[in-house]
Amino acid sequence: MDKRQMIGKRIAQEFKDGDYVNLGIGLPTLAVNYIPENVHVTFQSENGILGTGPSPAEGAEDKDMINAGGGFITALPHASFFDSALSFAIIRGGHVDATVLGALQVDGKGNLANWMIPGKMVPGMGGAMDLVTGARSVIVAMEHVDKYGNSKILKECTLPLTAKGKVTLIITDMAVLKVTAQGLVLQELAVGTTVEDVVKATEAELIIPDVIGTFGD
Amino acid sequence: MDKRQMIGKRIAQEFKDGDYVNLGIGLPTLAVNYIPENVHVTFQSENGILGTGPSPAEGAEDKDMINAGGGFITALPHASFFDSALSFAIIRGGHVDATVLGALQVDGKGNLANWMIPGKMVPGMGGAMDLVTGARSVIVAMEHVDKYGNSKILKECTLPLTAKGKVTLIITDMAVLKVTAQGLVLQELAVGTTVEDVVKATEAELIIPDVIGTFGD
Amino acid sequence: MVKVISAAEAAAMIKPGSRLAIGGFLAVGAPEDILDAIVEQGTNDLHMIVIASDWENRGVGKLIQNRLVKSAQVSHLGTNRTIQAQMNAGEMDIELVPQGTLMERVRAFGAGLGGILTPTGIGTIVEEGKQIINHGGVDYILEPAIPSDFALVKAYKADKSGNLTFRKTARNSNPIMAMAGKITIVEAEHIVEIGELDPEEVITPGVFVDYLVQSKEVTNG
Amino acid sequence: MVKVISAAEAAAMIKPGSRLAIGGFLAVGAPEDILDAIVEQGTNDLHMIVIASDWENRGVGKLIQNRLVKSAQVSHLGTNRTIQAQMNAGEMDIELVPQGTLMERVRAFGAGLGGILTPTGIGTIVEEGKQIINHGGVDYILEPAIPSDFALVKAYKADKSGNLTFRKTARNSNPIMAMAGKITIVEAEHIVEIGELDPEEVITPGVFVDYLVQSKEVTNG
Repeated sequence: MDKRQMIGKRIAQEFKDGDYVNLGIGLPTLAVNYIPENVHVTFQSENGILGTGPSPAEGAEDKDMINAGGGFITALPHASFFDSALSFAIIRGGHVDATVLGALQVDGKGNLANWMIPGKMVPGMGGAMDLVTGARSVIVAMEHVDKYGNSKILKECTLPLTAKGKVTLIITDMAVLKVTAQGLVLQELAVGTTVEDVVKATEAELIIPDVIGTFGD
Repeated sequence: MDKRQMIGKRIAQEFKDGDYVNLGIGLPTLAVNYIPENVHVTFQSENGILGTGPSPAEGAEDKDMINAGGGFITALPHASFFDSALSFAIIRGGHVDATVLGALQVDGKGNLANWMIPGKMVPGMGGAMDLVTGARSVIVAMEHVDKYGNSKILKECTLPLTAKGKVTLIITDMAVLKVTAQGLVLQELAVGTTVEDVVKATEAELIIPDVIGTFGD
Repeated sequence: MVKVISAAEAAAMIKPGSRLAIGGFLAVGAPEDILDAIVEQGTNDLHMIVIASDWENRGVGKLIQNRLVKSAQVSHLGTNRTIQAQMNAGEMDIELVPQGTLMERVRAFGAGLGGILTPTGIGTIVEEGKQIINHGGVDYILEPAIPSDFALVKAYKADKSGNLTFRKTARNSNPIMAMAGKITIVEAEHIVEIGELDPEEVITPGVFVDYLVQSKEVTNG
Repeated sequence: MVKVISAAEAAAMIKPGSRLAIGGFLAVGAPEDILDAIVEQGTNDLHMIVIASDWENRGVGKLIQNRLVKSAQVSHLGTNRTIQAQMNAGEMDIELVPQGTLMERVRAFGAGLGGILTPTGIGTIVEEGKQIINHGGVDYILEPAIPSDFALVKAYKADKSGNLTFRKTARNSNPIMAMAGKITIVEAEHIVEIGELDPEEVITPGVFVDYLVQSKEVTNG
């Protein structure tokens, strides 16, 4: 299985029936393909819709129907439209059960950096700061190391933060790490990955429990 | 002409075509009967409607259609319904052109007291404080003296204030007084009322201009 | 997603000391059946967050009449002598809040804000004991969010995912209260299937709603 | 009550230095005809309050491409390299504002509030230089209202008293921006007679609206 699809599949297992979820652009959106049939999740897009449906067929796009990434969407029968202030009231007010986002860096204290590289890339935080501050659980989904092989899971983030201490779970192509008051707990290993592999690829200290699950098979 | 109707008629002259107006309970509502045909005023009721229409015919009342005083109303064709937060955003945000309210006391600095008599009557301020704070012009409409013959227009209010320095115009059965930085200017006299009558019935100092209009004929 | 329960089941969730944000304006748009069920169960020591204290026999007036309310944040008592008497007798602790401020403070809680700055009440006893913040040469009162445990809301239509519409001026505080409940219980005149509400006409999205109660009162059109 | 004008007449009201609150999200729901008319007139030195800087050839990207924007309060630049280049070259002064905070600050101005307390940005560079207020054991940033001179809004339908509806996700920031303009100009796909909008379906009441412009873009259904 493709690494990215494996991550998408693992994200989907975090959702419970009835959850309201906001998925960030890119990798997190792959989760929609793996939600079990008996689990009904309502997806929000922060530009103003709850109940986004699948992408429209080619030629059936509606100019007024996009998600926060700018992609064309459809609406499910239980959908609702609302303005941006209400959308962020939903987000900031703790009414979203989970948000899943990518990261440039994340650290052992649950800090997240995903919105700027000073002097290089300043796309702005968009809705990310509100999402990370307000969602009940904040799931970071990303590849474990960057394209140079450097760990993206640090002792302490060096880039400007998106939010402080808000990340609850990290899902990568190598492992699932739970953020606890004691630090990062290695909860699961991707199939074919060893504890040593993860430790080597992680700058942050890891807590290694006796029993570790697996995912990706 | 009845004193109260005279006040109602004079209030109506303050409205310009296109104005949005909020009328307090009682005396101010009499103004609706005297609005010139070429002047279109949209009335707000702060419980959540713009474009209130006349009272319904007996038997045609709708349980879900009331104004802020609890009276049954109808809606005009350009009406809109909204929630209480938006209603007060309209009010506080300066989008209402005029509010007309009764008063227990008003003073030469434009202070208004109309929501409590400590130890005696504490109905609460309801929406009055927001209305007086937010409306572009604040018109007090009341009888000039109380039932004991005491002036309701004081040097300084003695009752707890509704708002400080927000009243712009006072319309009574005796006079129209404009609130200015210099004090209260006697703009108009009710027909049959003399300057001396008004001075005698007013505790606050009055500025008496050379030319004084009349109303109530 | 949203569970349909009886008014009695709704009332049973509410415990002595619960903080209730209750929709309605002079009892129009009040969740009467849920209020009746609370009276039936006699749950007391309640805190009530509400625009007005309504009428003795309608709306939250029924809770007051049965001495179930210990404290309240409310903007208007003028239509209910019982609450004024209870307040004057020191039996009820009342914070009078300007109506616009009350709505913003409730909304703030629902929206995850700590509070708002309002000019309303400046120069009056409402500002006493509160932090005043000057911004751009204007004084504002810092008014904190008002937390609540339960929002009790009256809707016109609710679909089974909790999306709500309201009817005419019965909308009033209901959409705001609905945002603010840790648990939001909605009494609806019509409970309809998913797909029967146009996504454009939804006023309160189902994400805010936890339980639906079928109202005895059913208006059409 | 509300005057129907051309896009050029709308643009002519806007002067160099004007503060513009502009609706839209990645150009969906953007008032394209009014933006084109501003480009046509070449009014520069503008301040722009907007969710995103859109695309080079769509939405507010057109203002940026023509170097008409001097400063901006915006949450996202990621789709527009030109604005990032202008910012990096020091040609444009940009305050990056979290999207939810931006919406609340704009709404606050429209609602007569001085500002709001938000937890968003605590522990990040967003809090730098700002007042932090602790309430109930939680730190909040005091974020002031954002004033604007003109709101430029895209609606789906507008009646001749200025009541507005929006279409699907083109609603986004439009109802909020509409509240905040000292002068609010609405580009509508359909300008209809009074009585054609149901009072229940109005999203933005006409009290917020000053001018209507007939949009060239007309969708049906």
